[in-house]
Amino acid sequence: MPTTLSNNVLALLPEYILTIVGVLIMLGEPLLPAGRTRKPLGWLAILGAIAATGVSFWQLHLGVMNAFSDSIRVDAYSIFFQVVIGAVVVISLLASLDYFEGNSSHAGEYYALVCFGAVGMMLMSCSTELLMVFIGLEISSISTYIMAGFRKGQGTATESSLKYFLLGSFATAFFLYGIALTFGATGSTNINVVAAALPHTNSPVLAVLAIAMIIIGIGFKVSAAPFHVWTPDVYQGAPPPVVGLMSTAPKAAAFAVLLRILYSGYAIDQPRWQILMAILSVLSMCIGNFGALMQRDVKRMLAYSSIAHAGYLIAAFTALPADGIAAAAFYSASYAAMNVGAFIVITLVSGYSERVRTGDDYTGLAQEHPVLGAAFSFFLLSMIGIPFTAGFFGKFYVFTAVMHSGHVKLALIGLVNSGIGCYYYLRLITRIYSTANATKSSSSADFELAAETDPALIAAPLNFPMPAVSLRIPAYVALAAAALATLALGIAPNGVLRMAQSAAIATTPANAANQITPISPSSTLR
Amino acid sequence: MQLALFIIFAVLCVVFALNFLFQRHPINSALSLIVVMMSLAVIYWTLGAEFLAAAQVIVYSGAVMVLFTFVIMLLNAGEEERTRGSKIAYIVGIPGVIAVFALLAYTFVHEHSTLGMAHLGGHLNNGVSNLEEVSRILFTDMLLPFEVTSILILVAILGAVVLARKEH
Amino acid sequence: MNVNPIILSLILFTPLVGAVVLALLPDRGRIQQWAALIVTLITFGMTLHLPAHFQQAHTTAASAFAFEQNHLWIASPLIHYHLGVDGLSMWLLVLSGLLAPLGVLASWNAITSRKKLFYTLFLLQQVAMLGVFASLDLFLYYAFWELALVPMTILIATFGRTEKRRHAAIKYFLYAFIPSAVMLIAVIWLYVVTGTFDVPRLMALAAAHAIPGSSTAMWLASLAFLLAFAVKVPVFPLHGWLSDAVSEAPTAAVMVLAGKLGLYSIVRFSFGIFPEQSHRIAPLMIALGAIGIVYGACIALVQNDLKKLAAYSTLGHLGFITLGIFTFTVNGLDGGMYQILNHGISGSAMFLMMGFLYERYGTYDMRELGGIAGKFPWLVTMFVLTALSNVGLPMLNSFVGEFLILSGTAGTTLTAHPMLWTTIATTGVIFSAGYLLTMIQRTFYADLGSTTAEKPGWDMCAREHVAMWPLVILFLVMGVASPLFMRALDPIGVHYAGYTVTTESSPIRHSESESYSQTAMPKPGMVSEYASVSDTAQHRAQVLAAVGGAR
Amino acid sequence: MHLSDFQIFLLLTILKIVVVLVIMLTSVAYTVLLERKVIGLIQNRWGPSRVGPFGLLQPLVDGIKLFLKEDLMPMAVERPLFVIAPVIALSCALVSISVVPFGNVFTYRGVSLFEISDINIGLLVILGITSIGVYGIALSGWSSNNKYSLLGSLRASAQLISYELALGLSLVGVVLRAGSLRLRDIVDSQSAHGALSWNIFGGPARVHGAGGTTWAIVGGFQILGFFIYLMAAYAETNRAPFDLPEAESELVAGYHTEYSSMKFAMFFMAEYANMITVSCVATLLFFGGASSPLGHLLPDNFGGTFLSAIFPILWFVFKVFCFLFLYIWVRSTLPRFRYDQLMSFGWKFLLPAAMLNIVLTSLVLAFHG
Amino acid sequence: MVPIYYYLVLAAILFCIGIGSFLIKRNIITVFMSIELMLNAVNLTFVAFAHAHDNVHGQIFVFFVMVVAAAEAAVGLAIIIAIFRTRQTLDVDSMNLMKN
Repeated sequence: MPTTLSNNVLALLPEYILTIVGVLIMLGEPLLPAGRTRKPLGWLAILGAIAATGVSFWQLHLGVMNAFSDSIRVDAYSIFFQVVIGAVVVISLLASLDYFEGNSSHAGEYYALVCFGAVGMMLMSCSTELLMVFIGLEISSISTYIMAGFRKGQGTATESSLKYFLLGSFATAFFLYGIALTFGATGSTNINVVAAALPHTNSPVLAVLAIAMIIIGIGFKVSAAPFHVWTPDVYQGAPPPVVGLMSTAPKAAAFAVLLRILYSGYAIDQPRWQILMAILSVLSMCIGNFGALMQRDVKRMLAYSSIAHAGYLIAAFTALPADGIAAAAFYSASYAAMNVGAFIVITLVSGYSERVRTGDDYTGLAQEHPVLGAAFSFFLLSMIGIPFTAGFFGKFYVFTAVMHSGHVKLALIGLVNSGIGCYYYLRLITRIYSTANATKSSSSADFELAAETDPALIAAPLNFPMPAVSLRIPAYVALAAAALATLALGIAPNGVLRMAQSAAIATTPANAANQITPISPSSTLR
Repeated sequence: MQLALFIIFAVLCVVFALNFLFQRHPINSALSLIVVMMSLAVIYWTLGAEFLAAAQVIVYSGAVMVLFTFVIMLLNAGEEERTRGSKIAYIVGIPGVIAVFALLAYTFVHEHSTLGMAHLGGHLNNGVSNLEEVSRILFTDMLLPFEVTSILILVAILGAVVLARKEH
Repeated sequence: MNVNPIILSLILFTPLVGAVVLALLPDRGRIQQWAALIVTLITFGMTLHLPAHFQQAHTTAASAFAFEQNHLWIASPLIHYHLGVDGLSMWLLVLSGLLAPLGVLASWNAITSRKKLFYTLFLLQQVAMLGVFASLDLFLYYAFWELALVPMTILIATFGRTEKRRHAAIKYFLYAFIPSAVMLIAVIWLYVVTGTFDVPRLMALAAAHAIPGSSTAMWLASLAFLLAFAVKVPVFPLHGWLSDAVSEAPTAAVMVLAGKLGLYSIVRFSFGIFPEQSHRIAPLMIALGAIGIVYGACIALVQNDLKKLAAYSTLGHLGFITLGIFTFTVNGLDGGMYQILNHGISGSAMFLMMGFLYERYGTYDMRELGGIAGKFPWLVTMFVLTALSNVGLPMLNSFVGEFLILSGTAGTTLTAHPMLWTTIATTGVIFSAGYLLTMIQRTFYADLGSTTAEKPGWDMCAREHVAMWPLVILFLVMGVASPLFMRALDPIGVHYAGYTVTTESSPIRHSESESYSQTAMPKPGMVSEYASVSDTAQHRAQVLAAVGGAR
Repeated sequence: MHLSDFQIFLLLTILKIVVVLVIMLTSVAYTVLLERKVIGLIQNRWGPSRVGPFGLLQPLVDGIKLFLKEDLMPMAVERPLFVIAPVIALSCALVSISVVPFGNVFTYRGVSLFEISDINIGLLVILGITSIGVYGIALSGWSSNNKYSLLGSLRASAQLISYELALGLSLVGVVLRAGSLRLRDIVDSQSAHGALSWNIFGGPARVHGAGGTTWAIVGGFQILGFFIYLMAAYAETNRAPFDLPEAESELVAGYHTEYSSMKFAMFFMAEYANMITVSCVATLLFFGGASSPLGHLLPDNFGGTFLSAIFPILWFVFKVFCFLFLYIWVRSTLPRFRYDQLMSFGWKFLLPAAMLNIVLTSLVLAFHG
Repeated sequence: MVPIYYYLVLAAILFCIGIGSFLIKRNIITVFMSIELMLNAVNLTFVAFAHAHDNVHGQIFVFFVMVVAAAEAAVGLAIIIAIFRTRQTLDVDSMNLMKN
């Protein structure tokens, strides 16, 4: 019962569940005979993730919990991100159940890695101790590095894993340097203590440098330009369900961390980091959108698009605390919904060996698979920001927050960018809905292209049997869930919005909360 | 005494770090790095972090870098070539690096008065050991990170096994 | 049972539910067609409820809008699900309701494959259009406004006539989307300074000069609005997407492609929320409208392709309407609004007829047609009637609108040379008669064309009669019994025309004319100037102070 | 001449280093002889017997031979690394002895005489230096540019890394008991009751406490830890039965195939120096170091100041000698492991066993003080 | 007595050499090693600050960084081995399968 259990147990209950499930899967993997299906382990992971998400949601009733000598703070804010992460994990697991089936001899480890990675991300979102943040970040990063290279027979996959790994670790060093400077400026690595100590610090310049370093480090993780160089290659090479996961959940966690560090730790320096974030935002939006315009490969295009979306999200950092946090939280949820959905479609369309890669290959998708075509278009439309989708409301909310703090120029750049950005999404949508060109045999063309980009595919092109569609019901369930979430966040965002707003209030420092109230007529008119 | 130690080992660090940078053969780079790490261990010791000094030797020089040399030997990595890409890196990288360094150094020099001086062994030492304090905090304030690290290591083991194992 | 409070929601949701049902129904035989027809007919039936009960609802409702429905949708930011209609939007709803079944009938045989996709998107398109006309919340309106782009784009991309369809679709989307994105900034800005998305409230604030923004900001916001609308109309220099989209889009889509949405939005939002700025920019818009008339007509004269001709003729007609509404005279406004409806009907009829021709001969090229007048009397009769309606023959519908617009233009005080513009516009009428009659001549009366000689063709079948007769009847009814419709439109015209008129002669109050004269026409660079100003906290404080003062 | 404390410290330290080095190198030489003799005896032959009485001068002659031989440098080697590798190996082997306390505390002007330095993380220093020793082997194999050498050194590195874990973990029990990483403290913690209080053993002893004299359980019961340590240490020193890196039959001679003369001698000496270090550590950690097994049966100041300083050293040397003998005995008795056996033994048996040992020890300590 | 900032500047030098070699080096393993160098520089910063603040937390942070670096090294080298198996090269510039 809540009253009898200590906070140390209650606060981290979701993480405990996922850890236990991960360990169970690890133990189960060697027990299953070599040729047998790993699906039971997958289902176990899904159940665990659902349980963790549910428990995390339930924690909302327990109020704010501090645990482990204040290194953990479970409040509406952390729960919001944990639920997002949990949901993404559940959906990605559903989508990958059949993906690795028969293709990989160690699918069990994949499920375990997902669980552990989720633990890391959840810890990131609820930690107030930078050391804990760092370790959570590393857990999530390392597990995603591994997952990115899971199809190690393919040259592109290992390459993607390598690039992700090298640049991720590089970023980690910057992040750590930032923490070190924070420690130097304040003598502590606990965000609350840092916030309290900053006004009296003797070395404010160190603090500013620390912010810059931390922003660079996290900027890499969330693939904000100019720290985005890894993103296209990694997204292109990694297995699509993994990309769906790693482009959303770790990003949400990283944003959770960044929001917490900046808004509650470095609240006093907001004028300084706000400028940095504005620059980062503009760069990300522009580079993301213009980069995406030039891509042929769909995953690569979505990689650039994710850079652009990171830019929109970062724009929220220029807003006033309550607005900005709520907007960023909401946007990360909506981005998670649509991006995971898009990558589930790619998973289903391209299969394990990924012979469907470029936009050309998607021509006529709507004729062959009307559901997949419609779903893909829907997600892409959401990314454009068409009303009644998550993407639109997210963007709207972010830019309302931005305008609310008076940064009209930034909002203008952002929305014009989203206007430009619609071109490449639309190009794909129109391809999906046009009829496949009858003269070229689709599969052979795809194969040539795949061979051109991936020599490893020539060696064993047809060894991977495509599972029949009927076998992939879990993936379709996941797809439906993602689509529903995208729609729901666009049409009835009230619940999530309220959660995001309470999350924002939970993490804004008390003095700021008095000055700022959420966007509403009362605040603007009185 | 401390200044002498610092100067000797700082110079060692920098020289071998530069050697690391300019050596073409990975194994030479690795060895230079080991020297840097060992020198850092001494510097840690002069700053009163003897536990870290030992850990630095055991973990970094004794485990991590052994792993590196091991892999270099296993894969028989040869000398690296200077390619077009690296020229670009020179042109773009070096000014950037100098800028970063200038920024950092400026900040530190600017703040030097607030940072104070270092004493051999430090206040932490008090003639005995700060091991006790380190371990106490490790098992009280920092208990959770300590425990969670086990998950990290588990993940790393899992990953190493998954990635390095040959597919049947 | 009194359905007045929910009728608008019913109208909106019927096609939406229909679209879902269609998506679930199998794509076999004619199931999709029939289902779509039934849904659109039901919707049309319901829209007819509006004019039937408009007076009654209007007198009972306190506000200027009838059939209002207002629910809280999202608490923060404060967004309402607010529907309601006035005369203009009511008639536009009815018009959209009417055109939908006709569109289905037009596509009956034209669309042979992927029918499910077609009709689902068609219904979604209708939802979006109805939503645009019925929304009274700026956010809701914007949502529908942008949503309207999507089904149309996919329709063009999928069912376009030639290989250029994807190009045309993307062009259409980009043209409309980017200005809309800028408009969103203005929408958000309005919300930030006023704290509401509610259109009636915003209009009231505007009327009281109580929108707290600097005049530069207001100018930029109004321009953002106007630009988005003008592209959608399209007004003369912004019509780049029109001819491609029109010539690619299938008949049913092209019937609703241009005109209504943009013009309605100008009248409702540009005039409603930015009356002063609209007045200031009126001379430019009048000029553009007039140029558009002549330009469209001239280009149309030299076209060989029927669809292209129709596209430029559309441009001309829309220029007419732009001209009319920006005169800010009662006549001009009434005529303009009336002409929006007329153009919806006449233009659609034109496209329908062209679609029928295309079904028979598979071409829009006038050089290949010709010589079928004798063979198919019904076809030619209907076509000629439609063309005459478009030309603006007295007794037919367009005449009323065009006449009112011309008289309004002649009477406007917003431009220095009203008679010049009137003359130019009148020339346009003559031009339009020229190219339309040439078209009739070339298509039906000249020597037998290559295609018409080859393919047998047929006279109008029952389905086509069913599709055309309502329109033809409306030509006559609207031409003869215009007060029937005008009764609902007139108050709006009077309202806008009378907005700033303190004395009949001057539309701009003297007290304000001075400050206006200081506010020059905005330069392109002003966007950034404004933004940099607004970046400062000082500016924000000013805005807030102004807001506080306003309350 | 008047010397300051610091100068005394410096002089004495240098003196200690020189003395310890000389003793160490001599013992290395004679350990070799001992090995040859013992193995000879076990194999029913004489061993070296020609040079000097019982072949006692054999090591000297061997040394001279190695010293005077031509120093061959193969063409294809990586010269600097080839030269530096044996240096690393030998110096690491020799340095680790510097923290070992050979006898009881016996100070002259604040400088403890029977150990070179008394560092509060002495155990970690030994572990650290041992782990650095890997480089000697790894680099020698790689720089030789010879596939047998490379294979040998790869094997050796892998083996060393693997067994270092078990080795380190096996010592945790001892550290837990002593509550310190200083070797002197660890020795002190097991010197109260003679052999009974040694970490390896344990049993009832009379304890003089505040509440009078009572019987209590003393000692560490670290016999599991000890055996794990022993096995891991054998592997660490590449000694039989874990001497795969230099398996003559498979790899010619492993990593030092290409070495000759002094450089070879360095490896040779390093191996035996390592053996001595390992024996020292085993003595210190599990067998009470320099303390007598008799405990208080002999009075503390038995034999006056001088003898009471010498006796512990003798005890220490005796214990170390026993371990060295054990080394040789094992070598001559047990066959060599296969490589996969070696690895699975290390990872699947030693490591879990070491962890078990830690868990058990901490449980006992938690519940029993 | 040495000013703390000496240590910090030393750390900055090492960190920047790390960045530089990350960018310049062409062998994957060396690139990876430059990250280790950067981490070491950060560690030195931590230790120096811990000394300046007389606060042992900084040292604990370093301890964790070491653990993490070790874990990272294990995974990273596994990745490098995997890539060597498929590509037979360790040159960073040849990691360009995905450039369009």
